[in-house]
Amino acid sequence: MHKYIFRRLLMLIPVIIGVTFIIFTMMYFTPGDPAKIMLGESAPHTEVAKLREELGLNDPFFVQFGRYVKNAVIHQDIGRSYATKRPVLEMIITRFPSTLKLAALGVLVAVLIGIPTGIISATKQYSLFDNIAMVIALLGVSMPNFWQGLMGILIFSVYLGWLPSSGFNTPAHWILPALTIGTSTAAIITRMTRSSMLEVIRQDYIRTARSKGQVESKVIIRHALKNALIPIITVVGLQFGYLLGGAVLTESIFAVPGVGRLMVDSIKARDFPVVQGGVLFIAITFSFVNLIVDILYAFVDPRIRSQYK
Amino acid sequence: MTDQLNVNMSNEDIKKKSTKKRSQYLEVWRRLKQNKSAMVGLLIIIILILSAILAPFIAPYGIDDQDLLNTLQTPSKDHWMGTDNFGRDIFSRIVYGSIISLQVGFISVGIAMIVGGSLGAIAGYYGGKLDNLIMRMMDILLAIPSILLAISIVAALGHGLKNVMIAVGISSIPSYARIVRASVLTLKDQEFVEAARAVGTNNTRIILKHIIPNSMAPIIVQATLGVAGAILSAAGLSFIGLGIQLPTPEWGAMLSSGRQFIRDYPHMTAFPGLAIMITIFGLNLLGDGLRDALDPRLKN
Amino acid sequence: MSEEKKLLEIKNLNIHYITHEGTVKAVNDMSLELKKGETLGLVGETGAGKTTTALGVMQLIQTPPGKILSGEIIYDGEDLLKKSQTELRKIRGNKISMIFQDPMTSLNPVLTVGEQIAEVIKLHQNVDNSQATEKSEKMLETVGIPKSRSKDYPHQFSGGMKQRVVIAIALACNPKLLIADEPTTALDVTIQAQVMNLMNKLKDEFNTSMIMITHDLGIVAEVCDKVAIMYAGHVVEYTNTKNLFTNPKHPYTIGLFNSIPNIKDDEARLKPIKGLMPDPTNLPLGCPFHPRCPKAMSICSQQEPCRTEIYKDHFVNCFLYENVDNKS
Amino acid sequence: GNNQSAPEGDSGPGTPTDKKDVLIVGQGADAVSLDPHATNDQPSSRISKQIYETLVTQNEEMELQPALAESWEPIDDLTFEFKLKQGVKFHNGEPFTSKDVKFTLLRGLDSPHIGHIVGSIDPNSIEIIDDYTIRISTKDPFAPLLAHLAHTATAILNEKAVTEFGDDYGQHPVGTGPYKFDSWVNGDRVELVRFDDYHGKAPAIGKVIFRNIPENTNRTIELETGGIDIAYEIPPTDVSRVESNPDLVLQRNMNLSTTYLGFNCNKEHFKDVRVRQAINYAVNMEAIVKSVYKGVGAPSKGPLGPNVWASNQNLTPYEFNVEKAKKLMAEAGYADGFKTNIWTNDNQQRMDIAEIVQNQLKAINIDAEVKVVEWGAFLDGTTAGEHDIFILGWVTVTGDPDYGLYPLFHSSQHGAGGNRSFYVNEKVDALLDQGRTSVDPAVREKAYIEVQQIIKDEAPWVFTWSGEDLAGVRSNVKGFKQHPAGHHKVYTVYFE
Amino acid sequence: MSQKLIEVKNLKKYFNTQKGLLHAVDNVNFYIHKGETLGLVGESGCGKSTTGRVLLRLIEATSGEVFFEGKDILKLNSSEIRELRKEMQIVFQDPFASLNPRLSVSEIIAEPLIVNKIYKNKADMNKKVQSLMNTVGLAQRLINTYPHELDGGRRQRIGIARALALNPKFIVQDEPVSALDVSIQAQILNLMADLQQEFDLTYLFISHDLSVVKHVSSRIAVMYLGQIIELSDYKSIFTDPLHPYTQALLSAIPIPSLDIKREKIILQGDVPSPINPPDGCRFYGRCMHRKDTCLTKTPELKELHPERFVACHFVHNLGLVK
Ligand SMILES: Nc1ncnc2c1ncn2[C@@H]1O[C@H](COP(=O)(O)OP(=O)(O)OP(=O)(O)O)[C@@H](O)[C@H]1O
Ligand SMILES: Nc1ncnc2c1ncn2[C@@H]1O[C@H](COP(=O)(O)OP(=O)(O)OP(=O)(O)O)[C@@H](O)[C@H]1O
Ligand SMILES: [Mg+2]
Ligand SMILES: [Mg+2]
Repeated sequence: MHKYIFRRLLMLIPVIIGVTFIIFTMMYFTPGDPAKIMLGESAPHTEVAKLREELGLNDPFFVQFGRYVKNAVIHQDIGRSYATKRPVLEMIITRFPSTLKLAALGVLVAVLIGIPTGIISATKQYSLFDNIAMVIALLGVSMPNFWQGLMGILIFSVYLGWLPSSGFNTPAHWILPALTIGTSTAAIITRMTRSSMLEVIRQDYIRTARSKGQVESKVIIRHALKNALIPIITVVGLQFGYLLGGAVLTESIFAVPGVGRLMVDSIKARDFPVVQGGVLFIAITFSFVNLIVDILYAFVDPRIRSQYK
Repeated sequence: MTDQLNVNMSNEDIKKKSTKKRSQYLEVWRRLKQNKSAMVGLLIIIILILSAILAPFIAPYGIDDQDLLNTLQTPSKDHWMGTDNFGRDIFSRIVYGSIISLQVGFISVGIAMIVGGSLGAIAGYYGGKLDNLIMRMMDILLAIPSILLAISIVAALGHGLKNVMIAVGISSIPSYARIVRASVLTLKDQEFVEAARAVGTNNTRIILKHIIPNSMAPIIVQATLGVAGAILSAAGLSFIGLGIQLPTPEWGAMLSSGRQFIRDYPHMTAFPGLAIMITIFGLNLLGDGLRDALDPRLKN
Repeated sequence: MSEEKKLLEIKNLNIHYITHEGTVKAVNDMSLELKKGETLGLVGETGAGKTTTALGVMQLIQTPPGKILSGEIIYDGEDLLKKSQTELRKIRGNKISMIFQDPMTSLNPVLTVGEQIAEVIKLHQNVDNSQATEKSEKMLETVGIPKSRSKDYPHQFSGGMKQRVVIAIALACNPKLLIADEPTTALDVTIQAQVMNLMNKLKDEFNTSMIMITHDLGIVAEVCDKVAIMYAGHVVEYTNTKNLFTNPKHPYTIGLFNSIPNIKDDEARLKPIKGLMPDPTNLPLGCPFHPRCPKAMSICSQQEPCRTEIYKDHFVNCFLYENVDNKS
Repeated sequence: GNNQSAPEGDSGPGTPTDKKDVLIVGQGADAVSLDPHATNDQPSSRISKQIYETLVTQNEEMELQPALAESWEPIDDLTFEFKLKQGVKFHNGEPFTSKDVKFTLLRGLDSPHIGHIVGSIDPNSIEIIDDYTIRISTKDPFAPLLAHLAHTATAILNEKAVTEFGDDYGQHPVGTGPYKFDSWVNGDRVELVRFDDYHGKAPAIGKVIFRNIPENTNRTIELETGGIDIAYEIPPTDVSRVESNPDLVLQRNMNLSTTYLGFNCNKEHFKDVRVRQAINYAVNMEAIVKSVYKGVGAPSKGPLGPNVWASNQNLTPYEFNVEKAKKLMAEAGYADGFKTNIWTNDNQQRMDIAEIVQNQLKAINIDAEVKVVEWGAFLDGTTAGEHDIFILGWVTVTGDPDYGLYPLFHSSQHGAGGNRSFYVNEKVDALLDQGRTSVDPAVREKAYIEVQQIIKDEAPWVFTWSGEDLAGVRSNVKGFKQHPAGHHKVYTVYFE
Repeated sequence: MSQKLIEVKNLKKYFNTQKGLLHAVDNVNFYIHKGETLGLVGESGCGKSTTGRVLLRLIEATSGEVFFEGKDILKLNSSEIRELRKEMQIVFQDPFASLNPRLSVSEIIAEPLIVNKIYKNKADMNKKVQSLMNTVGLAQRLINTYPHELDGGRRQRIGIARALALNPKFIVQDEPVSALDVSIQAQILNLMADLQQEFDLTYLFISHDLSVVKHVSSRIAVMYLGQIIELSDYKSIFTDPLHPYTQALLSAIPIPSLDIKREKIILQGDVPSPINPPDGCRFYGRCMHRKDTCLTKTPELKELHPERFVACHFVHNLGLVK
């Protein structure tokens, strides 16, 4: 297992190098001059040139890239934001807890809604419950997130006055954003749970369990669910990974100081170091989530467990 | 010499079968037809496509008939869905918008499917280093936030339908590559592929003729769902100001420009929101139905 | 046949699968009986309805699409079809057990084999966890697997061992009736021999009655006391093993024997049954075998033959024998 | 440090508050840096304003008033002498002296961010007379110097603090202002606390929080639900909602900003003044502003907003007259119109304007394509002159016409400098130079009035909209007044 | 009968797997006479299919030589292999999996003709397809049907027609009937015997069903864990099996007859893993005659009598040989 984890982490290296290079190239060739953006519409040429010099933007591409890699590798320094002058790492790390909380809560909501609904839907395939659950789930997927968020604010903050409308520092603040993310993710999880369960309950070993005289609820929970869990874990992990990259729209609607908005703002401001660092961070968290998902597989499925040895 | 008898036997049987459906796709269609919700989905999509084609005949007004004296009217007889902040008829814009949204959906999925599909097929079929290289590239692409991709593309190529489609398309390449690769991996060891090789078929033909057609099922499903996703992504891009050229009536852009009026004039967001929802709903119903119809194990 | 006590009696059983493609008449008007300690072979080609019969007895037919239309399944004097789910659950795995065709898929991949055996013990016997574990380990040893492996998962076992685990599950509660659905088809010959050997031993040890489902007449010859030959959902011939092998009567049975390459003598050509199994959703009128039957008569395509007892304990569903005097 | 503040006013509606000692202000973006030399954005300035002080300041009527400098007098055309206030302390305990002033100005001169504010000062001539007297000279005569020294970008820093924090100074600001920096949750909020050693009148409220609430609608909602006490930049659509709410007060003040539609005078079609005028006639700006801004602000009468000094509000605007426009187009040889484009960034109001203008130009056969261009690319493109027509805004922060005209119309400022219409007019150049260098206000005023007339006639722009600041304030908040430059003081605020 | 069409020498095929090197085929030697059928039997996973595939170069051998009409086909380049495909063909076990479900019957049968550009015009090709269908007993009416509409027996006929399309000399039959019901199996076996006669074909017939192999083969090779342990004419294998494994295998077949009551040899244990197999005799663990030597020394396949090969150290000592 340790070896396996180590190998996986090793595989991160080419991805990190690739991501770094590609982002660097992309940012370099994307129109929009960080100096001009920072100085705004009123900046004289001389000042722009001065700032470009200061930021090292006048150097050729490979010199800039080389400098970045050198600093990152030798000094473990991924630079400071052009705009705020803060260390990039610090900026990301201060933003990350909100994003993590939002992602975790959203996924939690989604799992709590999605898995039971999916199970019931599958065991009662084509029943009224199944149909209604599927329609609701589909509506959940279909509703644009930002719209749902705004509606949530209007209903729960403005008309009912139950919940605060924005910000993210007390549990009351977490509810709406988590629900916004949770419901749309729940839809995906419901559907995955349902189809995965449907597949599993047709398996021979479920028939074996029934032939032992096992009660239906136990057949479902003990025998079917655990087998159906792999694809469910996969989507949960995938969604969680995406959310860790920042749910930009939800973040901006609820004024959550998360990674997603930092990224968008930095991209718009051509704050290269932050973008670069942010993408790396996201790539790495994503890989970690994948790794955790794979380790979870091993917990759930002994066949996979034995492969990792 | 051979047991000719067999051939003549159960003729009725064969006749019945051969007058039945010819291809597997027809078989799938037959199964799909029995799925009511999939048919509802299909109906929605057909209506959308029709309204997209017939927009000039359906829409009572043009897309950019501004009337600054009659802005933000709530739904009425003249304007079924009211007017927007420029006094334009929202219903007409939604009808015209279906062309745009469907275009965004289908073309960006098309881009992703062709590029991603080819990469996935190559990676899966040839395996080894090439596979590793392509899939690591996909990992990298996956790591790049789609918004960054979109901003870069939009910044480089400008706003507009085409570029939004490219942006959305590129960012979903990896998922198609993965799906195709996975199904190619299972297919390439199938005996019929080996049989093709045994009679001298070359790799290109094997991929094109024997593997791709058989991996269509998951791709089709992913594509229907992907069209929905693409429409939502485009709407999301509009929301952060990276949408489509004005005054093109793209639903996402309509939704996001109505956002400032959401409290007083919710109809400005409600109708485009609803249009998006219904479309995606339809596509999802269809996609789910296709998944069931294409998967013989789920058949009963 | 009726002096001894009957353990199981199937009377006029009809099971259909109702699907979009049409209705599959999987089991038609089936009547069979089984005494204590006896082994009944159920033989037939793919789709003949063997598994459906077995699942019918277990009351495990997937509904929908399956449906038991009519008939009685009398076990120990009581009709299983009239029992509630709760009552049935007490019987399943306890009094009647089933071994499924494919050991590779019959075991739950995420539970240890020990857990899977212990489960059935806990369900039907009043034991606590540790006793159940102990019993399950004993059961493993009974089927020739060291108890140290009870904490292993199915994928760590070979096919033969898995099938032995399945047998252990089936026999864990000393069932009175064991239904084995092609228990060795998925196994290699030498392994098959091991497993069959084991089953015979255990059957004798526990004095279990058995329904052995197979398409292999060789296995029938080895283990069965009597045999029902099935074709397209119908029992076409039903007799004891000796009669079947020495004096097969139904044209289908005869065709089956002729189709098998003979390991003893050389023959240049096989004599196959012509044609194919009929479409299960669209069985021919009359005798289902008549389109393939070398001795078909005109009546065969019009009427269904009835069960005829041509000798004592030798039943055939065929017009060739309907008018023959029973005693002759 | 945000935990202790949470129960006080931020935990949503319904939290009982005994004695309110926290003021929460919502604005649309987070500060970038609290180092005045490292940035020049409004959200940062709004916070810096509470932390720092400048030598002189402008009150809400844009009148110059003493701040850290008690008095000043011109020594010659180039030089001012400032007498500094004594007994002023920085937040880190250091005393404020003329050394800090010199240090600050030199540092500012080095920074590219505020070059346009301090650029005129001659770095070699900053002369410390004694601890509380300092002379500052410009390279050339520069009339608006005092107004520039009132800009938050010239706020006085403490040398020790700056060197101590180095690169991190932006997160550890030290000023002489009434509030001192307490904490900053990146992307979310900046918290300030009362500075007890403040040399002026101590603020009534102990703590101020600036929250970042990017969605306009949400800021209003937060204000309504009591989540914040003051909301900056209330969107036009919420005006009536805030006004009609008895718990809220809407403060409306014309500010120093203007929005305009500019022509790229280098482009074939727009070299011809008749075409520019034709478009001025063809566009119904009155209606556009009404529809886009919903009665907020006012249609612009000229290049400068009404409260900029020497703004010429007597220009006769181009009336909406399609016939006249058509005639001019025909005269210019474009009776059949032409194809052009309108660049805007993704600002909602500007996009709206573009959309309507595009529609209205159809009447004179101009087929304009709206190009919504992402901000970075917009700056690049307009600097390089790739655009035909563009929509942009300007804030004359200093309230001095030099700041509001020179960069935009002087031919030396083409492209990045601000003159994105690539307008050239020698007369204008001369008058702008005169306005900049002359110390006589009357001479200056005359020059500027004339320049504005020329600009109106030559029509490099379609004057569009003079901005108005809308701040929503909860009715128990008193003592708040908006500043035309946008950086409102909150240290005068108290609760009732 | 004496001309060798195929000769295999020291053939090895190892697969790299996660757990180690899998010795699927390990040093196999045999030859096939022109016009005969060599049966290859053995338990699941013993390397039968791999052997067949390596012969056709559908997978590449690890080492060894395969002579087809005297030339070593393992040394051919890819264009020469294409030529070879016309001479050597294969029929697969699973008549469902081996047919592309998206192609119609005629397309499947025409595939070899198309890719090898046998016919210039379509009409000729269609004629050939029709005649092939006739040959294998498929009605013309089925020309446009798809595999899933047909039963297993007909599907297998399609597979056979495809194999015959290029007029091969040699066909590997990889368990062509094991997926079929007995009554259909007999039809296909008869068909293959007829075709062999008509076209003078040589077969390598792979199966795990001994009675089928016996019925079709002239000589039979028994494989165990990647190695051939006995090879002989079909009669002697059954009347006089030499290798302990062959003996056990034969005794294990259930015979559908009540007359013969045999003593069954029940082996202990399972087939060991082919991954990194130990030195020595691979049957050691299950053999009832095992001795210490078997553990260290790998028995060679030796020709005891002409055409009678066995790989066991103790054939003589055990008194197994008459
Ligand atoms: N769940 C089901 N839905 C529809 N039809 C079914 C179902 N299960 C079985 N059948 C049909 O019922 C008939 C009898 O099937 P059954 O499984 O009992 O046959 P069998 O004799 O066990 O065959 P095999 O030897 O292949 O196991 C077949 O035609 C089969 O296709
Ligand atoms: N592509 C492959 N990669 C790795 N291992 C393989 C591959 N193909 C076959 N093997 C392994 O090689 C061994 C021999 O396989 P092969 O298919 O030749 O056996 P077989 O005798 O044909 O068995 P069966 O009767 O099950 O068809 C098996 O252990 C199998 O798992
Ligand atoms: Mg069965
Ligand atoms: Mg094989």
